[in-house]
Amino acid sequence: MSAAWKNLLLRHETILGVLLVITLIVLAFQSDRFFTADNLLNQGRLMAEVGLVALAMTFVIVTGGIDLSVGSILGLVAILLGVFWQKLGLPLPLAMMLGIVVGGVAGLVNGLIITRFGVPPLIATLATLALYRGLAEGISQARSVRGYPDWFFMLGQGEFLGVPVQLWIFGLCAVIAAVILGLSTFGRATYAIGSNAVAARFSGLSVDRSLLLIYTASGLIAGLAAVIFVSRVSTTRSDMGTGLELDVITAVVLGGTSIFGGRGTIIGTLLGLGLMQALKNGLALAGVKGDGTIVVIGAVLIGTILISNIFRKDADG
Amino acid sequence: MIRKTLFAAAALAAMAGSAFAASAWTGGDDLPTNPLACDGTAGAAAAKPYDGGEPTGAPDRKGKKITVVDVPKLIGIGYFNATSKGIADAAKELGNVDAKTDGPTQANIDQQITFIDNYITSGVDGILFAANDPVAIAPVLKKALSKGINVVGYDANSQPDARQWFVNQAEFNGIAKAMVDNLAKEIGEEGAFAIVTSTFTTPNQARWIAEMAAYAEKCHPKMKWLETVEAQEDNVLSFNQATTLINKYGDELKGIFGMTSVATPASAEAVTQANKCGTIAVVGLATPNAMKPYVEKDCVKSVVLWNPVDLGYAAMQVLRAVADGDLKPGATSVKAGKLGELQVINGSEILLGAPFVFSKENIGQFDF
Amino acid sequence: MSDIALPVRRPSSFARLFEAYGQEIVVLAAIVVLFAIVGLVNPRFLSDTNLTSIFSGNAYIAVAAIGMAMVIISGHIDVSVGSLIGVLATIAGTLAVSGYPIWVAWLVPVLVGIAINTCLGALIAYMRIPSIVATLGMLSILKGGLISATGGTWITGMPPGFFIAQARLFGIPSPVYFMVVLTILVALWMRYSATGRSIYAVGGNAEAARASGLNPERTCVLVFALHGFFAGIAALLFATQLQVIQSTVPPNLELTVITAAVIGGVSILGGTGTVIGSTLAAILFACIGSALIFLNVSAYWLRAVLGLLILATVLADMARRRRGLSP
Amino acid sequence: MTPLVELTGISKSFVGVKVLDHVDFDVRPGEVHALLGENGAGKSTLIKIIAGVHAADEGEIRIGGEAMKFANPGQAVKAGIAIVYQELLLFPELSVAENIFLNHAPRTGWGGLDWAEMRRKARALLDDLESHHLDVDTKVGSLSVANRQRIEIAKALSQNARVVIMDEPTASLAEGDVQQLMTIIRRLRERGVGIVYVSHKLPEIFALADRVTVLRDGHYVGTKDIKEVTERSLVAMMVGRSIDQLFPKEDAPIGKVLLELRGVSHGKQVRDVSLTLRAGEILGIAGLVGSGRTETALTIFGITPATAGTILIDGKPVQISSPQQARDLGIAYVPEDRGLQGLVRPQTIAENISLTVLKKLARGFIVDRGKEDSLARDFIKRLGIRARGPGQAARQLSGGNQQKVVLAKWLAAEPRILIMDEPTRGIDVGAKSEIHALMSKLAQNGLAILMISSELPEVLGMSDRVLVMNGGRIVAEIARKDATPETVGAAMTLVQEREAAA
Repeated sequence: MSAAWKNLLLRHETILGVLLVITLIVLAFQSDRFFTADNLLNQGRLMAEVGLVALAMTFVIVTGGIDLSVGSILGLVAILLGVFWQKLGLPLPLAMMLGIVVGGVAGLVNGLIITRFGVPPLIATLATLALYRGLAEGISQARSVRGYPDWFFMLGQGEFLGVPVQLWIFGLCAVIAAVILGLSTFGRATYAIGSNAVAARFSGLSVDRSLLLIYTASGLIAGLAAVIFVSRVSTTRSDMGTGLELDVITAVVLGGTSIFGGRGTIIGTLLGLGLMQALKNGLALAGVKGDGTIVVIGAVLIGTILISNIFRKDADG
Repeated sequence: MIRKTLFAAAALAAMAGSAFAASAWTGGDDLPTNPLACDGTAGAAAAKPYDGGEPTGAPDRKGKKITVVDVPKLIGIGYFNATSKGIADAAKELGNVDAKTDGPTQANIDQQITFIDNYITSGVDGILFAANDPVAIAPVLKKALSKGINVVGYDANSQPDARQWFVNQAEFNGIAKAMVDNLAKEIGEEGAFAIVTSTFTTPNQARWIAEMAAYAEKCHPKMKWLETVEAQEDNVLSFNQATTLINKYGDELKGIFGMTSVATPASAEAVTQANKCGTIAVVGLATPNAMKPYVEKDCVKSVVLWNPVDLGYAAMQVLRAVADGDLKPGATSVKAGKLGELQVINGSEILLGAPFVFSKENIGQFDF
Repeated sequence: MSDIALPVRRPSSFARLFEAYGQEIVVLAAIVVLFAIVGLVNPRFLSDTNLTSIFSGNAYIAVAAIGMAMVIISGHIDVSVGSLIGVLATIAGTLAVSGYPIWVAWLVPVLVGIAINTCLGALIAYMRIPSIVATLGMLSILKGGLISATGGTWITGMPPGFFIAQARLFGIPSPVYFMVVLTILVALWMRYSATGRSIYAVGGNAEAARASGLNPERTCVLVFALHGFFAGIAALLFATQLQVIQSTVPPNLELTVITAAVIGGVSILGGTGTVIGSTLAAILFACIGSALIFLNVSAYWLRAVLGLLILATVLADMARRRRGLSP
Repeated sequence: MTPLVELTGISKSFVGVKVLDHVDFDVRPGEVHALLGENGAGKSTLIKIIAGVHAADEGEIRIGGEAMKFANPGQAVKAGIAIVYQELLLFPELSVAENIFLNHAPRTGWGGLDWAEMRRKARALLDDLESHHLDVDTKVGSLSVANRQRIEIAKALSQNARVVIMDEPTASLAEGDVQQLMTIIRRLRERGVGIVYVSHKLPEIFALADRVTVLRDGHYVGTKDIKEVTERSLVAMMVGRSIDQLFPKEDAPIGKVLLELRGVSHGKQVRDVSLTLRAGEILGIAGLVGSGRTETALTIFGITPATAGTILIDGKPVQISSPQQARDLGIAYVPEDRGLQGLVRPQTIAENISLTVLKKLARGFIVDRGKEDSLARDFIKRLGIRARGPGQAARQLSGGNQQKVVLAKWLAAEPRILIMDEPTRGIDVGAKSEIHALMSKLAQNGLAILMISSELPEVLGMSDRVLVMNGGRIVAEIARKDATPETVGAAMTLVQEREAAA
């Protein structure tokens, strides 16, 4: 077996892919309702928001950073969407755009705190996690906004060619993200920054600008996810997206992105997402309760990274 | 450029914030209120036609064994443990129901929706739910109906057309009246009080607070509301918040409303540890077991609650009746096992009864 | 050439103190200012009952933050501490209710905390799993496992002697003693003992520490074991504060504990910080929580204000460090 | 006389690759034993085996005549072996005294640390090393490299080391500090300490060593008394071939002025620097570490933009406030710290080389992998980079080849002005001469090269002109024909003495 083949086989993504296939087979045997197009599409609908945010989070973690504030940004944008539309009387499409823009601004603020003041991303976004959620609560005054027009629900509840609309959006974003991270100059710069930010800067890459862009994108995507979320659940509440960041980070890390930066792929993140959602859904269908599922996901997270570490140790020597 | 954007965003946020008018008491919602008469005479409730939904293509389940899943707002708190127990009791009694409870560990709409969605796929015959958000949960419940699943709510309602029936533990205005009347009795018509709630976004609590504000204004206009604080569903935080209220207002504070089964015992504990038993009254919603130590020590005189075990029991009975085809739109009452005949109100709601006030005399008889 | 004695610049003692304990001083100053302002607005804020509740009601956070500070100083992080405290509190309550002697109910959770976190530390040290990943997994396992095991039933009816956190000595509640004594002991230990210094060394530069004959893996396991000990004590204070134990995971506790450690000056990059800072920060949080109610800050905006304050502290710290860098 | 440490027949393999093959080595009391070899020859592995970091697969280690096996570095320390690493392993947040006594601090009766004793002993050790100016309570993070090295040596002495291993101790020291270090080493030798001295710098070895052992590709080549060898014969032993000229600067036509600095300043590190650099010229900058050499380069390269003065390219004033701008103006900078500033070590050779020209390699915004690959292949051939291929990770290469990758990265950007900061630091002799040859060729092709180096022979051998910096200023300009170790050295130290006297 050639070294290249061996390398490919021992990649985290390959291990994860095999694990995912095994999981799918086992779960399919556990419940005959699991492996149906209907169920799988529906699971896609449910994971679209986490998935979208995970795409941007992959970039963030590849640079060696982290963004804990995404769940709060989602809540803030959801609230503002409702407020812009209902209280300020803006047309709904404009309110949607504005909401997403606010998400981008929130991400930009994260980026500015991190690049301009040199605050470690974990701390910076820990602070904005509280701040953005607080703004959402303060602005909403705990009121929810309801009664959106029917066309708006197309985004979160509708279908296009038999596939949930948000799955199309997610798929499109995933392809774009995969191309950018894997093939583009910007992706290259992202990896270089995550592996060695100083060397990247000394090579004439604009490190700060790249980081700003990535954190802004993370906010924008969280904003987009918020709009889809509101459309899916037909209402706006300030506690939306609570704890989202942990799900997202779990998926990304499960997907083989190194928390220290420099390593990770969109394919890996997609596999990680798939495995997580398959476990949640499949175990529920197989009769395991929600709390048991949480335990399994935690164990799978540790186990996968452990296996991957052991293989990598062998490969590196 | 960046600065301008930020400034614009801040301005926009401020505008948005001020766009909301403040309601009477912090923590209430902005839906219309319907306070009961001060003397307790029942208002003339206009008879409403059935406004619930109907499952499509439901098979004939009469007398057949059915699987039912109960998805409460969250699992792991005393209140929903009690409803879950009631559901299990009823299932056992009926003998032809296979019921289980499963749900999120935090009161999170998204997770609750995911749970229900998974159970629809797994092919249950009936779903019982307590909604974290009446609107957000509607699409997934409608989906359940469209798959021929019987859907019945309890504790916290959804939009009426998204489920068949809702078992109402007590009407909001009824709870509000019981709470405010009991506190007024203890602290007098001019006493000042504060509220400890879970979060301002929890629909039931927000509804109660709004109804309480309306009722107090109508019937006890001189009572003084001081402040509402949030304490999640967290024991120690509730205790700390209540303690801070006691410290802040000193002698001015005469009473505390606990709006959740977590906040009420924690507030009682705070009063006990501050040695204010007898000077600060605690009235609230709570389960009897958690309140026994305080009621027995005379620190808390009245605990308002329906019996959540009965609530779960009734919900299960109603679901069985619907599945059997015994409860049809337009019915005015339903048989609910040991609870007897329950009344239908508001078109598609089934009333459990008037809220129950636990006191030192009767609290020992309950164990949940 | 070495005859020329170079003048040694000896900075003033305050400058030295500030260099060594800058963040601690900032946090302490924030507490003092807060007390002054809120005390002026509403003197009841300074009443002994309120001070007592500020200090004792949140002491468990400070105790947990001691362990967290050590973990972060050693270059790791633990996001599972909230779940661990929930599990340990439940164990304590269950044992007490089941009729075991009270000292067993006190001791076992601490031992279990040490055991669980020792495993966690071993996983991180010897299996090379990044601590955030390992503890993220542990968070799920503990949280899910707790609910599976207990179904979320509340625990009541513990024997009266169990409530250690409600005991008072000279009018001061016992949690305050726990907080103060543990903080001072650990601060001294970290500052002056060989093992304590090795934690800073490992967190500052693990490879260098290894080459100096220290054993970073063992240090990591030790730190997590100690962290488990403090989580156990925190769980005891948490469990015995009230008559009822909620056998669930306290929401967002891990974030509060991490934030306390970090605001207290413990660098997330490892190698710096003190537990005095983390305890002061925990007290600051308790003060802010109480002060916002006293200042009639609209409850809706409470969390936003808290977030702003955290951000301000972090930025002030960054500014101070920058100034420290340039000569 | 029994050797302090004696190794016989030591072999060691990593993942099937033999890095040491039956190597013998010994250190006697009171001698400096130099260990020589190109990078990858196995020097680091050998000293790590002595220090107990690695265990040998085969062979025997005797300490003071007794066979020993070290399971960890701690045991080696106990046996009296201390190592001063190339990358100094100190803890920036701990004080000087703590760093010295980490892990073996004096204890009080009840087991706590005896801080007073620790500070007193640290003081005594530092005084012994003529380092009276170091305060034992300062945090190490604020000290210079030379001072940190003294602390490492003090640390070794504090452990009663009988054998001190020094891995490239002068790699990051300026000339003056090197002299002081040598004084310290000679003093240790007088006390009977055995010293293992690993260095690439032949003059130092001739100045210090008593014996020298040469390794090549993991094989033991031989141990010689220093009096038996010459520079040339040592190099021949190391590379297995003879190198005729170490610093082969060839004449190149000097063209027009490409870069000019007029009164450029940045903070206190760069003060009023004026210089000109012409096409085809190699301009050497000599000076001590901290004299402002690297800082000037960083200012030209836009990392620390100038706060005063003008930079002119082709006679036109330009603003350079970021490395991107510098690159776009045709300036390249091969940095001092290869590992930190030069390479993205986990990435492949191709990915490293393409970093500066990503935009040019891209079709639209997608990187053209084919072009990238052929670019890397081209440079691997042109610069003689010894690697499996463009897909090999940069971290797996030897120091010299890593440096070539960094150089390739910047040559890919087709610069007209090349700044090279310590171009051959920590590189073996063979690769060093290759890089020097490359520099000559580049100059001949019309590139203007600004070279910063701490090695005087390199500065003298390669430069057309030499600038000497001190205290952020240029204090002397010396033409090639006048540049001798004496003139340049005098310019560097004269000022220092003047400042010290002031």
